[in-house]
Amino acid sequence: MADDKSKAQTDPADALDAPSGDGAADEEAVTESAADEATEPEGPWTRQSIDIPDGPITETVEYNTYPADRFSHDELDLADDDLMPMLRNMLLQRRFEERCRQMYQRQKISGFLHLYIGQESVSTGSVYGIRLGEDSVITAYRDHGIGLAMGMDPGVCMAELFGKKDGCSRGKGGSMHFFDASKRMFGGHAIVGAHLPLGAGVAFAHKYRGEDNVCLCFFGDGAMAQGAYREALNLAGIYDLPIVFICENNQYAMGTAVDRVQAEPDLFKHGRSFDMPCSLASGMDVFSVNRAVKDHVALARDGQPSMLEIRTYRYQGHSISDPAKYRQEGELDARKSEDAIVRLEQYIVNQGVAADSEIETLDEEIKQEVLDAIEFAENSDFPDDDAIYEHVYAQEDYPFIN
Amino acid sequence: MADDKSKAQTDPADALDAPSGDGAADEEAVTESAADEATEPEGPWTRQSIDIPDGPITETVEYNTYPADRFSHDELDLADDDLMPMLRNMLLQRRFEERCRQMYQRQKISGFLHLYIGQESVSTGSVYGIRLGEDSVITAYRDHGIGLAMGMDPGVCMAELFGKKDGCSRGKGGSMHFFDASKRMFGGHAIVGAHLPLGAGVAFAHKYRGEDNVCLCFFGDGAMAQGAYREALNLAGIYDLPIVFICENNQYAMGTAVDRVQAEPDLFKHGRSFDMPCSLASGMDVFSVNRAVKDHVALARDGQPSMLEIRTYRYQGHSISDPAKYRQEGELDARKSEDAIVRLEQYIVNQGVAADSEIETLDEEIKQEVLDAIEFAENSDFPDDDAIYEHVYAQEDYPFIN
Amino acid sequence: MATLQLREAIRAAMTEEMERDENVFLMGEEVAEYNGAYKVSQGMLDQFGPDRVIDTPIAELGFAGLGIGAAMSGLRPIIEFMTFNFSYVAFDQVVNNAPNMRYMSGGQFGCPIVFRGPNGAAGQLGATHSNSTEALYSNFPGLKVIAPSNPDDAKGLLKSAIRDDDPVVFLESEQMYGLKGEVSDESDYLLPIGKARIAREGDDVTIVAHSKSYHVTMKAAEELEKEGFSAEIIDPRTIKPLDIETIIRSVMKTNRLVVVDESSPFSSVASEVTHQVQERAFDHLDAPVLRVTPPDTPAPYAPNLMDRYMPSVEEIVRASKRVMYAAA
Amino acid sequence: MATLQLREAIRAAMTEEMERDENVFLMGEEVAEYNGAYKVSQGMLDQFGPDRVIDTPIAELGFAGLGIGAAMSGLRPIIEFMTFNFSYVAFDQVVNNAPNMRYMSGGQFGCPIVFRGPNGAAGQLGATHSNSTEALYSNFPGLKVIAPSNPDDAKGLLKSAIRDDDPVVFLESEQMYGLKGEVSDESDYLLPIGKARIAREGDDVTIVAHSKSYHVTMKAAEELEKEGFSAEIIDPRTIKPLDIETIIRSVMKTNRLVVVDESSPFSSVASEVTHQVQERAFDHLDAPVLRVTPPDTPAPYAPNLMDRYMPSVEEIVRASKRVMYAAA
Ligand SMILES: Cc1ncc(C[n+]2csc(CCOP(=O)(O)OP(=O)(O)O)c2C)c(N)n1
Ligand SMILES: Cc1ncc(C[n+]2csc(CCOP(=O)(O)OP(=O)(O)O)c2C)c(N)n1
Ligand SMILES: [Mg+2]
Ligand SMILES: [Mg+2]
Repeated sequence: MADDKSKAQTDPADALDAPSGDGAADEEAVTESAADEATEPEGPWTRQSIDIPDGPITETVEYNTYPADRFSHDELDLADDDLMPMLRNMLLQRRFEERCRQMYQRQKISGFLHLYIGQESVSTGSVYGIRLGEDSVITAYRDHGIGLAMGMDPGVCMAELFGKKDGCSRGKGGSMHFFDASKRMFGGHAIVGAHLPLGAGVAFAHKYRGEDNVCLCFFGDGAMAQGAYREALNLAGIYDLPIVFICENNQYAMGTAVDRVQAEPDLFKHGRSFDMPCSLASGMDVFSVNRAVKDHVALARDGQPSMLEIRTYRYQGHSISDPAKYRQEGELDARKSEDAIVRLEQYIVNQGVAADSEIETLDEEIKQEVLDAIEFAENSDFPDDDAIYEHVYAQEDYPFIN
Repeated sequence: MADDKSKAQTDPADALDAPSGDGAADEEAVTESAADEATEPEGPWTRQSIDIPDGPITETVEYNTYPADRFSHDELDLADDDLMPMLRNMLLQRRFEERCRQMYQRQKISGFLHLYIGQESVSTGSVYGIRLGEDSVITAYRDHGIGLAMGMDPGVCMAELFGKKDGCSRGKGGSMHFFDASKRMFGGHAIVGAHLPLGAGVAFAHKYRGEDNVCLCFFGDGAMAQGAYREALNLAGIYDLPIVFICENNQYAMGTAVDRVQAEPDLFKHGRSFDMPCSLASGMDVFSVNRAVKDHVALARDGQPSMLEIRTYRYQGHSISDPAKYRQEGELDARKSEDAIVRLEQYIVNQGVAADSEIETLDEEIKQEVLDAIEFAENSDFPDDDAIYEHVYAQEDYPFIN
Repeated sequence: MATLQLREAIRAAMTEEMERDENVFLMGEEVAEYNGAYKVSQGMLDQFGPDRVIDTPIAELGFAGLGIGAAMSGLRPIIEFMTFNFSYVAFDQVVNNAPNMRYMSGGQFGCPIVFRGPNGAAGQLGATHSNSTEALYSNFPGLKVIAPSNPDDAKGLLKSAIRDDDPVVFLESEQMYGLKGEVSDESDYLLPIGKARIAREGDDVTIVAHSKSYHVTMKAAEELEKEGFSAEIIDPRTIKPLDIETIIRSVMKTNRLVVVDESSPFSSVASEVTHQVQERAFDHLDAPVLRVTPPDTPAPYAPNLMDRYMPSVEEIVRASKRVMYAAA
Repeated sequence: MATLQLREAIRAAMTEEMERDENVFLMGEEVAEYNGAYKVSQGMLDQFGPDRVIDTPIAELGFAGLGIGAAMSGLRPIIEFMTFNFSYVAFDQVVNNAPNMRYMSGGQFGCPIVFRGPNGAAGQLGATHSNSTEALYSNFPGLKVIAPSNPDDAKGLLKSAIRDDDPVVFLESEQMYGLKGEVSDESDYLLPIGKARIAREGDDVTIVAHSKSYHVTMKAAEELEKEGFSAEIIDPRTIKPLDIETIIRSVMKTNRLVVVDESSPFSSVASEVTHQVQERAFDHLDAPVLRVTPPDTPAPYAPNLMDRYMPSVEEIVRASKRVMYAAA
């Protein structure tokens, strides 16, 4: 990481690189001074002191930031040729979900449907920061975006939404439960906060096996209120797990603004309670996300878990049935004016990598791909009735009652 | 609070008094600047910004400390006449528990028995910092000390340990479940961490009723690993509950040293994730505890919840069956050499408030009181067999099956 | 009699009790500003203000526990779980704290709290979002469990639950929130906890069914009627304590019993009804007690599988005929 | 045959499986440095090192979930709950994550994990510390539940559980950890999950009892024997899937059934056994199925009340005589 030394002076990567693996906090741990000595005998006992220092104890912490419009693609080791695929990756998510809404209205899709529109920079920027297929990803129920960004087949995804047997979860999971083992996409989880410990477990498995792969664990601002957040981060901290906890802070959990329900609404700071490096990135610029994720992934590969907050925004309601009346007037438009897809398109044109017309052609292609996905889903069958008993247990002859 | 302006220069109370109610952190909340304007319209929407500032964000936080040997009794508004009762309060706990151990060996007491010996300054210092009977207290299973410090009758407490009908919980709770509604002692709770939200609820009730009472919520270092900690503190933070969260950090949870299982072993700092004032006090000096609790209680009465870590030490094993082999050699003796009871005794003698002989007399009195308690417990009956069906429901004619 | 939706009846019960007793408050996710995820608490923030209708973070363990502490202090919290699936992250609070406080304190601290919200599968939401919790909560001494099937019962029982001095788990049904029904106009309408309702009289078979299953069962009774069988339908309304007397009386008449329960079957309320009935009316049973429940599998997403999953009219008819030894 | 304590048999099972398969690891509170709160894992840290025998903070939800994520990744975690009372703070992970992953992912992700530890009341520990969890966990599709009564079964079944590709809840008993018994010397001793054991043959009454209750029941059988009644005792060993065939065969012989279960009775495993038996062997039952369980109250502390609380020899004898219509 941080190969390019020509970046702006406050290179976040450098700060994250601090050898303590500890953001840049002045160490103030109140421990026995003996603990620092190399001669300290090994044992399960405490290194803490009961001698309380004269106060107050002062601590200064630094948090890296990744604002929008700060990084150019070559600073990110992205070639010119990477830009159109990156745009395609983002556009596919948006076009796919625009059709999802329509398919829901046509009752092809049922259950809950949570759209990711507006947040595509997070998925795409992240996927461009990992080794796809080797590193692992786990997320919450707003999972179409990351699934598609990871290269899951749009037809198979749409078939899942239709509840068809060719769906990525064989029609058993639905919108909230996209899984793809081959891509190391660990789902799609619908109990808020409950997948954070799972993410720690996936990272644990990487470490246990001696691989140098990492896990990206995504969750919403709302999930941060769950106790599971504390337990997962602490475990990652004490076991030095290769994981990046990524809060996609779109500022709302259903109708609840983050600053109404978090005593400390600067969510990135919460990682400090686990002695982790913490940063804040803009989700309005895929490059900012990508830089931040790359830096944090590098930490993870070194065995340093960390906390990354990405400020983003969802344009739609929480789910398809939410009119989103809780927003302030003008809020949505203000956020949309910072749209990450538009930003990338403009960047591509400004850099002379592609012309407007090429982008339009790309968009048309993608729209067709989504139509093809719908057709695939339409033509797929519903699962056989017996499928209800399949995939409950691995055991073939499990004696079901009833 | 902080009436006495003659204290040492780094008066912790003053720092806690900071009008932001926020330790002394430089505010760095990444919010829309509009949020600061008085003209901001009311509404459920977010005040957060998606404009990420150029980094790094630097934050400086101050934590107050309350070291041992720093406070004199008059600085704490304690009269000379308060000192012997304070000593009595601490000694009673110790003598009571020394007999508990014996009674357990004689099989008068069963189940789990967790002794508080070594931590008496925490209970006594705290009780001297609240309005007993109006303010509320809730704690974990290591609850004899605080119960006695609050003035629960030693005979009734011993009867509970014996499982007798005159016990404070009518023989239904045992060692881990001391309750006294009349003293607003809300228990005695044995699932680690699970009573922290209850404490928040007790504080909530105080606030809901418009009383200016507060709740002290005690828990161990081990409890801080539970997600419940996060949820309780965050709720207290957003609802401005009158509560002090007091971690009795005796450095071990059973055999597990706190620094082995907390990624950030400076536990007092964890309150920062809830934007709370945080302090660290010595549990080896009852005056330090008392000053700290008084300062934090004052905050709570002003609607500012806070986090207080008290470094203390348990001399016995975790429970009666634990040989405590996890300690480092010499550790226990080193801690004992700082014993808070001995410290107070010396202080009393040095101040000329009482002579050694008077202290000895007091001790003999207390020992007799404990023997009387045992006799009371012996003479009390076991509950009637029918008591098994009592206190399950308030409803008199509940139709039990079986 | 006014005609109310189930959600309106629940709201009316909460509103009346909050007007009557200022110790009652409502707390949960989205209950205030959003007017309720399923609009149950619509308008209540406006009426009672933010001190009594309180939005929470997504922290079920925390706010369930907060409610318990408040209840121990003498308040009467109504804790809304957005759905009871989410009560699992608060499980320890609901089952190990709320119902044990009175006992462990030797009667000093009660816990007058209501945990309420939608229970059971509500369409194609997947396995983690389709839990029926009545078997679990009824296993715990110290709790009461109520699961009404209509607006009138919901109102009368919720008011009683709020006034009850012990913790009550009050199970609603998302798919029934829009269901309309006549609700008593009585000025202070209370129904007793622990009393079943004979919803339909009949002679040939007794069918016990609560909540959503009750409605499927009523349809099954019509089908059976067409074939000449007369089913007696008992809606227990309260799961715990169970009004076993009423069920037994009916079985003594019909000599046959089917239990419909949309929970997973193993160690379920349906099993419990069977046990109690055969223990107390063994000689009156002319056939084994049968239950109609989902299969013992997680809930699927695909629409055809989900149809198959839920107890159906056909299954109830078939089970009823089996206990009547009637040709299928 | 070696004579082992229950804790040693469990340790032997874990040790053998960890030697055999490096994907197996043990995680929980105090399992490593402290050698186990109840010394079950004694010496395992020394043998396998801190990467495979792992101490945790008091964070059951967290480390249960971590185990599930690791299992989805192909490892085979053994998660020790210090007692199953504490599994309630991890409840959502155990019941809503572990058993649903295979289903919701359409078979892509399995969850080969064992949750184990002591279950049930263990003396005078009070209500929150005396929970028997078999009713709860057996209600959930996707889980298997095992509750052995002796060292041999514990060893053979735990080894099978660790190799099972699905989540298993393995319920031990603190009060039985010191119980000694013969354990097979077979080099790789596996017992099949889902097979009951006829522990004692008899003709007059069938008694089903698992874990600690099994031992009380064996004593009751001796008492009955003295009075001339011959009881057949079945230890189901596995609660889910339940070996109902074996129970039914026995009931067909004795025509009477008593179920002993130290869990709270309402919606319990005992209720389930009743339901399944009467459904399938209705015509063979000469008396109602009776159950012997604690009263439907929280567990008390006082020694006399606690004695009263637990299923006793007398209660089992009395219930057995009742189903035999024998004079009390
Ligand atoms: C434990 C739990 N409680 C409540 C819910 C209902 N619920 C589903 S999504 C959601 C909001 C989550 O918000 P956030 O984490 O910010 O994610 P976003 O929807 O913004 O992507 C809620 C409350 C749930 N699924 N799980
Ligand atoms: C949820 C839960 N997990 C585990 C336990 C078992 N247990 C009882 S006390 C204890 C240690 C608690 O340590 P700490 O919080 O530091 O309190 P201390 O004993 O030091 O006073 C443990 C692990 C429990 N009671 N509850
Ligand atoms: Mg959000
Ligand atoms: Mg401790």
